[in-house]
Amino acid sequence: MSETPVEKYRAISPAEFFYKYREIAGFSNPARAIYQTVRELVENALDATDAHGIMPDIKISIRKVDEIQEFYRITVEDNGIGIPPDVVPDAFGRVLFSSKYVLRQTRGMYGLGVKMAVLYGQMTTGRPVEVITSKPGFKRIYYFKLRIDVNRNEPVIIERGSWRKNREWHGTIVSITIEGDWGRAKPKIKEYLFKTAIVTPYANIVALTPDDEIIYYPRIIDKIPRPPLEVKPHPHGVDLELLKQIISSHNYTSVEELLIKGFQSIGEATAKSILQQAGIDPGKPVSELSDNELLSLVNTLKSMKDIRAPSIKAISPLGSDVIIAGLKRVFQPEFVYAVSRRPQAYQGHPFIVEAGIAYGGKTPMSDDDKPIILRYANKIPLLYDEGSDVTTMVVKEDISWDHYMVSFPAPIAILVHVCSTKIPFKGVGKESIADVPEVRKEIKLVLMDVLRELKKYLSKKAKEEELKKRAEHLAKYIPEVARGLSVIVANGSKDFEVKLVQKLVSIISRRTGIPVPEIQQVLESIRIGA
Amino acid sequence: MSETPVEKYRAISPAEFFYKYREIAGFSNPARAIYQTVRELVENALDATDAHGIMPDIKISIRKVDEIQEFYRITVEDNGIGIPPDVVPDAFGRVLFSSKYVLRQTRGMYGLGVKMAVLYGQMTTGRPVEVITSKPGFKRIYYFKLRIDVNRNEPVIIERGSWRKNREWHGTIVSITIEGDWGRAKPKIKEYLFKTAIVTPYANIVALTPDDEIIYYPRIIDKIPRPPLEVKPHPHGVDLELLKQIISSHNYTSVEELLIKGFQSIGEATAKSILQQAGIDPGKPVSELSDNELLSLVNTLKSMKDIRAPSIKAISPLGSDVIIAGLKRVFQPEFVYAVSRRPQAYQGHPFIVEAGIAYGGKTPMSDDDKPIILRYANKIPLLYDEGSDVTTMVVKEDISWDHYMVSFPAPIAILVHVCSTKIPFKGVGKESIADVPEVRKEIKLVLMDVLRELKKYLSKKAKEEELKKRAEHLAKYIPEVARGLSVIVANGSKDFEVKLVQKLVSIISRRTGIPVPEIQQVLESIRIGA
Amino acid sequence: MVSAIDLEARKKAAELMRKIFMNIVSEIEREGRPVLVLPKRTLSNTIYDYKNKLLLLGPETSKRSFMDVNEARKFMQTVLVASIIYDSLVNNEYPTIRDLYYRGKHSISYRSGGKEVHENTWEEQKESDGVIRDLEVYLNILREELLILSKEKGKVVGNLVIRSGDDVIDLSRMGHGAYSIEPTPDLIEFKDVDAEYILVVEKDAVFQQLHRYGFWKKHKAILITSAGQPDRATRRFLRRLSDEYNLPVYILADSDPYGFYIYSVFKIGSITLSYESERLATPRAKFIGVMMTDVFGDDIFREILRDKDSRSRLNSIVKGLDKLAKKKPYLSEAERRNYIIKAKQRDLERAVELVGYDIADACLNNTELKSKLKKKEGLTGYPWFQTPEWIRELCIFFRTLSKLEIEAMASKGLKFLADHYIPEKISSGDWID
Amino acid sequence: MVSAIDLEARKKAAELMRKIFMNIVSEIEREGRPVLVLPKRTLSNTIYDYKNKLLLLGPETSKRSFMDVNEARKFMQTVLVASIIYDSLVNNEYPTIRDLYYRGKHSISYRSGGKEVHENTWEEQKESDGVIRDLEVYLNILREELLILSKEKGKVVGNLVIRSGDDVIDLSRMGHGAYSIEPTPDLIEFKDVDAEYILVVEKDAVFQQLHRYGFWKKHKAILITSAGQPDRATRRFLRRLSDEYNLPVYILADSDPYGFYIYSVFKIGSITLSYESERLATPRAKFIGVMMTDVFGDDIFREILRDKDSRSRLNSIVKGLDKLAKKKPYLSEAERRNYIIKAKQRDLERAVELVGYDIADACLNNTELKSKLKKKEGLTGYPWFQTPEWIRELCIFFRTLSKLEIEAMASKGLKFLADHYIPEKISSGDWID
Repeated sequence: MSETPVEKYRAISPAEFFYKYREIAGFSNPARAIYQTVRELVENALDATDAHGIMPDIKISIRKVDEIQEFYRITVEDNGIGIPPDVVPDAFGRVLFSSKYVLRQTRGMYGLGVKMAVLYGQMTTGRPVEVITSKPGFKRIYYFKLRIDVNRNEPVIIERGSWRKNREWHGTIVSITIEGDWGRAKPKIKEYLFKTAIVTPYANIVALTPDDEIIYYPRIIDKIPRPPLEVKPHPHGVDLELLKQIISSHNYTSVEELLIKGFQSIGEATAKSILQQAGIDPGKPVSELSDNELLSLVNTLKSMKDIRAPSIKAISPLGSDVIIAGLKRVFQPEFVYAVSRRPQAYQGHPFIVEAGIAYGGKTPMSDDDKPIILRYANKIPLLYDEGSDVTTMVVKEDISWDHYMVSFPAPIAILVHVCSTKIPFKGVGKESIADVPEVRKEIKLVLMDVLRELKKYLSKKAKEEELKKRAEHLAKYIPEVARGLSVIVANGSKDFEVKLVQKLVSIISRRTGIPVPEIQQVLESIRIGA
Repeated sequence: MSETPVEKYRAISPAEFFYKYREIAGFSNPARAIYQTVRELVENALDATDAHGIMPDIKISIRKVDEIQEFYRITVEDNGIGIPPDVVPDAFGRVLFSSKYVLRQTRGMYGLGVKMAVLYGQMTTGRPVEVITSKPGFKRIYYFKLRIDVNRNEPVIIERGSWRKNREWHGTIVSITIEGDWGRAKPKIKEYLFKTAIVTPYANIVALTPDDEIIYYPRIIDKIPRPPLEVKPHPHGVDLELLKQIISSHNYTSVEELLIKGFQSIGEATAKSILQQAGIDPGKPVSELSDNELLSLVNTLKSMKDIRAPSIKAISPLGSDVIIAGLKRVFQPEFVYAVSRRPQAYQGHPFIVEAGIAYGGKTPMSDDDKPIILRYANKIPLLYDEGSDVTTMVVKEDISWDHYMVSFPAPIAILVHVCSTKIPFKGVGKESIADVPEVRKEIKLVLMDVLRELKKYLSKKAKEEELKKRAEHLAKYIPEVARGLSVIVANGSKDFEVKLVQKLVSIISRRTGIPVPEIQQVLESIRIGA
Repeated sequence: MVSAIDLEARKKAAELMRKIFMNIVSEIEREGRPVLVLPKRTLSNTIYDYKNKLLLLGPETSKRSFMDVNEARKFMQTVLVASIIYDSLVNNEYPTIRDLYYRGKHSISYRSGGKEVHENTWEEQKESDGVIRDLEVYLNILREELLILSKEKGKVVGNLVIRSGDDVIDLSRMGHGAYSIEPTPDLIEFKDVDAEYILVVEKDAVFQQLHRYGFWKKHKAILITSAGQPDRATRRFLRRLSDEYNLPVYILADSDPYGFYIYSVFKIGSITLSYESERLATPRAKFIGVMMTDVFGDDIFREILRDKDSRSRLNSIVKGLDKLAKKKPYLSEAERRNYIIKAKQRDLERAVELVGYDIADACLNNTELKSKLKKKEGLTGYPWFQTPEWIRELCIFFRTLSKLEIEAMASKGLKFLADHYIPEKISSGDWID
Repeated sequence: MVSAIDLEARKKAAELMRKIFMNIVSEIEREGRPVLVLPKRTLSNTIYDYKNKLLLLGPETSKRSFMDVNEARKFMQTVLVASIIYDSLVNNEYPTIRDLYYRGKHSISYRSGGKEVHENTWEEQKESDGVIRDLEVYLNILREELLILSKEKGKVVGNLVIRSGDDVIDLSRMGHGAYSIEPTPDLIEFKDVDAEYILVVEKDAVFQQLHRYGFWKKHKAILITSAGQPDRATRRFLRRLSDEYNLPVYILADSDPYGFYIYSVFKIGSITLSYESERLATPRAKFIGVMMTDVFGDDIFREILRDKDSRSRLNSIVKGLDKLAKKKPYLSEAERRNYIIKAKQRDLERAVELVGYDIADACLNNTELKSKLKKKEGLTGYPWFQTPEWIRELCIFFRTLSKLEIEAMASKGLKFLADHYIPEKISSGDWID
């Protein structure tokens, strides 16, 4: 037997874990890291503004801050609700601390994002994160310089301070310095900002790049989507562990109360019917529920028919006005249309699918087999894995484009937005939506909605053109027919030919209702080649 | 402005986080969950045995335990080193507690696996994990029933006990009950066991499935790969955060001592040269290092040339004997060969590439464009994403198969094993290895090694056959030539034809050295068709 | 320098054209609806006359109104091509259909929405060819009678004296060469024939061999070759010769669906060009070989009939399969092995076209090919192949997936082919009608 | 029934074969090395004789030893095919090359390592055809003289009386039809010719038109068509007729690289079949049209020469480009537009084959096609196309990427073609030699 090591067991902090396995959050290399950092900060900025009814003003700056090394300082400023000063250290310096762990639609990945950026910064450049923030109504502006103690998963405050406000300013400014690869990240970051701009036409977004380029998307609409609200869990989305958590975090006396107060969509009657089916006494104290009873309760909740659909307060669709404004902002299309479907649910999660369509104008030509597809999940653009996204499947398999008078390539862009308290992402990367039948069906229906409108537009346009061409299509053949007939029956006599031309003009006019002068006009323009 | 929600910040425990985002660890649905659970337990069992020089005996049982619901109890027993009873609760009930957070080659994903299975079990079936374990030399066997307190990320001991050993037994038996989808998971689980059996010919593996099928791979070799040992970090793999961790977890007085004792591959001379280059006084107390000095030190360490390659003690290759035995065990090939390359390093991580080849026998026919590819990373079979794996690229792009006398389809399987303290996986799923130049080059070289041997074998075989055929190839045309010439010059006289045959036999024999009887024998077997 | 016969033919054709197109002109002059009404050249308007073994155009007509946007272009094209042909007739030209394409092709330009639009009278010869066909049915005349020439592959030798143009030609005095048939066979006058039958050989090389061997002299035959797919002139020549002298006609072609198809073209014509059939087809033509049963005998077919399922499916299509005369093969097992060629996918598809999908499905036992043929399901085949004799031939083909060229018969010896195979088959009536 | 001429030819050929193969037999009898030595039929052993304008086989030989495993099969095949031909000669058979393939194809079975191995004497006709070619050079005789027949497309009419077989035939008395040339033209005897030149027309349909129009009577010409790519008999017929009566030969073909290639086959032959050239080629043949300069005039070429780079590259290949006589086009701008067809990739590749890559590269200005042609780099073209006249033609082709069919000239009017274009070009010497 060879030398054997002793097993050394140890616990590591969440910060250390994510530091070790940073690829989980997308920080796998300098190019991805800079892209991910911009994204996290922009999405936090939007969540701090539009989710609270504030018209966003977002300023982004990416600057190279070291002459030799590829160190970039990324600063994002918003005019949002700010962060309470007592929360700032944890919000930026403690992994698994977030405002996003509630049942409500938010942007962002697992609530990890900004902390991962801070960790990545301190491991590559050693520079701390800097935060300036103030809430509306506060008299002072607060300033922090922080790093994360990886072993303890605790914020370390390096510097803090505050000053009085001179003007009514509120919002947050975050600066993080990381090692990045701007050259490789640039196209993705620009694509990200472009696609974000489409769904935030109510936001001013300005970005300054290391190449000294200014990217500016001015606000063009004054309407903000309704913000999402936190809701209780829906019975269809429950599992055993979740049920136990609900029980342990509240003081419900009876099982009946647990059901009515702990969940949405359950009233007294429903609660009774559930408990009867699960074989549990409604008055039974929660604490006395056996494991088997809990399991039975979960199964009954999950499979209960006739329950109200999940509340949609928690989700925040863009709305057709916003989508239309967004598409206009970037494509100035000749035709644009958008639709929000009514809410639906899958596995206890409410969701809404919306779509927009842009045709013509500055909309670029699509590929040979499908339109330009702009995919969004909870207002976040999806940039990767288009091929495996359910929207792509619907576009390629479920829609008869011919039927809508569309043949590719065409100057068509479609936008599809799925919003939900839980998006059925495919894979950990969260870059494409899985083929869930309920979602697929809605995407198909919403696309059919917008395409019906497109078809109306296209067929009206086609009809007008067709009418104009009718006269031409008949008149253009008159000279040839007259000449030919004259050759056969009159030795090619020119006089006879002229006579036939006049007769044919008058026949056409009489039979089709096209006025003689219009036919004559075409006739005069005709030239017969050799 | 519409109603806006109040931001509720809260911290969640690692257990709660991974419970919420279980797809990160591969527990995305019941089919994946049962596969992942089997895999985690089998890999822990192997780590507890072969990594400690013990010939593994692994028993796996998957049983359906509920008549209506798809609940499966997965039990895996090993004869390994066991787990100290005081560690058991944390090892199974605390997320981010593991023996795998050291610099040493282990199987498994992020050290999360078994806890995820426990979490998944308690959320779907509510059943606790059961653990029976004893270490070698212990007098008693210990028994635990555990669940995880998700909010606190703490084990909850439901039951515990111990009894005296009747016989010298050591090892661990773990049972977890989860909701699964055996029907869909079955082919993947069988493939996993098959591929695991190939690289563990020194293990007895027996599995009992819900279909009452017994899968049995008996041990066929008594040799175990050298176990991996923990090592210190290599300078090329350092980053700022890691450096700070090394400093804070030890009491090094001077920077020089930090370098020599905190890292592998640094002696006194190297330490001095590093510090000179970084512009730091070797005697400077560690605690007095400024942020800029730390950054400069990291950069110098990372870019330092002429440093000893990373130690390979931490990695554990299979060795050619094990690979050959494994390939024989499943394919009974007519030719088999294997090679372990010498260690190499990428980004401060040592790695070894090994390959084996099996030809003929029961090796199945390959595809039309490549051999059967068996991919392994740190002894774990990679089952998904073959198309994007670097080995597949090498096989398709870097190897001229013609040169090795191979044309597909062919009964050829190649096995490639990459082992390292850090495998450069592509994506979070850890199912394929990325195209890292250093690794690609080694894979190419090792495949060329084994293919050279295959070519020798194939060309020897071909040469023997060629010699035998020479006589045939000349003799077979004699009758036709004799007949034809007789027609032209002798009116087809049979006598003349016979005479020519004799003359031609004797000419061939004289010119080529093939004995007359051998030519005659061929001649007699010839039949001329119509 | 042009023959008197040609001049007369021109005059006749020009008059016909003028007469018919005058109707259109009159309609225009009285401001009516200028419409061309012509028999529909579609499959659905094709009728197979079982009694006379002819394809006929049915009663359906199609109208081309100059008033209809979708038909105006075709109307124009028809007048255009007619005017060029008329012009050629009166100017002693001999256009080919390719010439007509070139002569008629020109651009028509006009302004539309401020832009100059160019349109060509036609783009491809396919288009002008279709219009010429329309004109043939519209005028009820063959294009050859309009003095439209085409390339001509057909050759003939034998005891036959003809007048062509201003010459009288003795086709038994062609030496080793042959007489190449003219593109306008209706202008030929048959002066004297001394033959018992006409043998049509698909392949030129086999024609050369039989000719050189003196076959036609020895067996009192007229020897014709189409050198592959027969062209219109060869078909018309054969039809006239056999009609006017009441001569039996035997077709010798490869034993494969293409050979069968060539026989079919001679005998009936193309189902999509049925309007030609009445004048170009030779309904009395018989397929003398090479038959599948000459190669394999009839054992294979008997075996197919022993299968209950196949038997009942075949019987549901045609009666009398059991009453077929026994057939011995002309080839030995070993010869067969060397001469047979594996059928290709397109042979198979051609065979299904001839005899219909159901028979293929009943006789094929290669499952892979069977599934490939699925797409042909619904094809019913040509009525004249729905006879017990032909079904036997095709069933053997489907079962063996083999074909055989005439050359293979010649390889057995030219004597065999010329003095044994052909005469014996003719004298014993071993052909398919 | 077989002609006396044939019987004599058979006797001569059989004797030659016996004599030559006796050498091999003697070698075997004295137990030496049975080896066939024959001129190499490779490109590298092909010599172009600039003076006589002929392709000749060079001095290299290849050996086929029966002792060599790699050559034994070819040796066997050569003896096999020779024995079948010999057998046919003495038995009055007229095999085709397809017959020879069938007759020689059989299996050779033997036991090897306990298993029965089957090998066929050959698999495809390509194989036996190659062996027949070997035999032709080995015996230094044309296959036609071995009484091997083939299909034959060539036709002829004109003031020409021939003896073929036992008949004397007047080719001016063929009516609207024509005389189809026999496959063994060496056995023809020319009795009487009254013509000033021979016009060879690539396309059968154009031949029919000119014939019908009375062209050959009016212009005292012999009219021949090859109906596409000329076969061997047509080529041999033309060669003999022009040689024996010292008649000029003009080739009329499409104005495209395929038309030029057909001219080239008549004049010189195929570079890969150079052994045929000495007897089948007609070096005096001239390309009368349709020339690119007939279509476009020479403005385009002058423009190319104005480009310094193109000019110097072309001059480095051939001298005298500046001294070319001026050329006026025969087509108007409008006619050109309607008649011209766009060249395809394979036209382009054929053109490069004729004239070489360097000239294509100097004259093409379509960059996309240029890059597609890159793979042809290194092709040097045929020596007989490396003349100023031909380079002008091909340069215009490369620059315009256009082609034109003879039919287009006929479309301008058969009168134009027959009474203007052809006579004018002949009388003014407007051809390419």
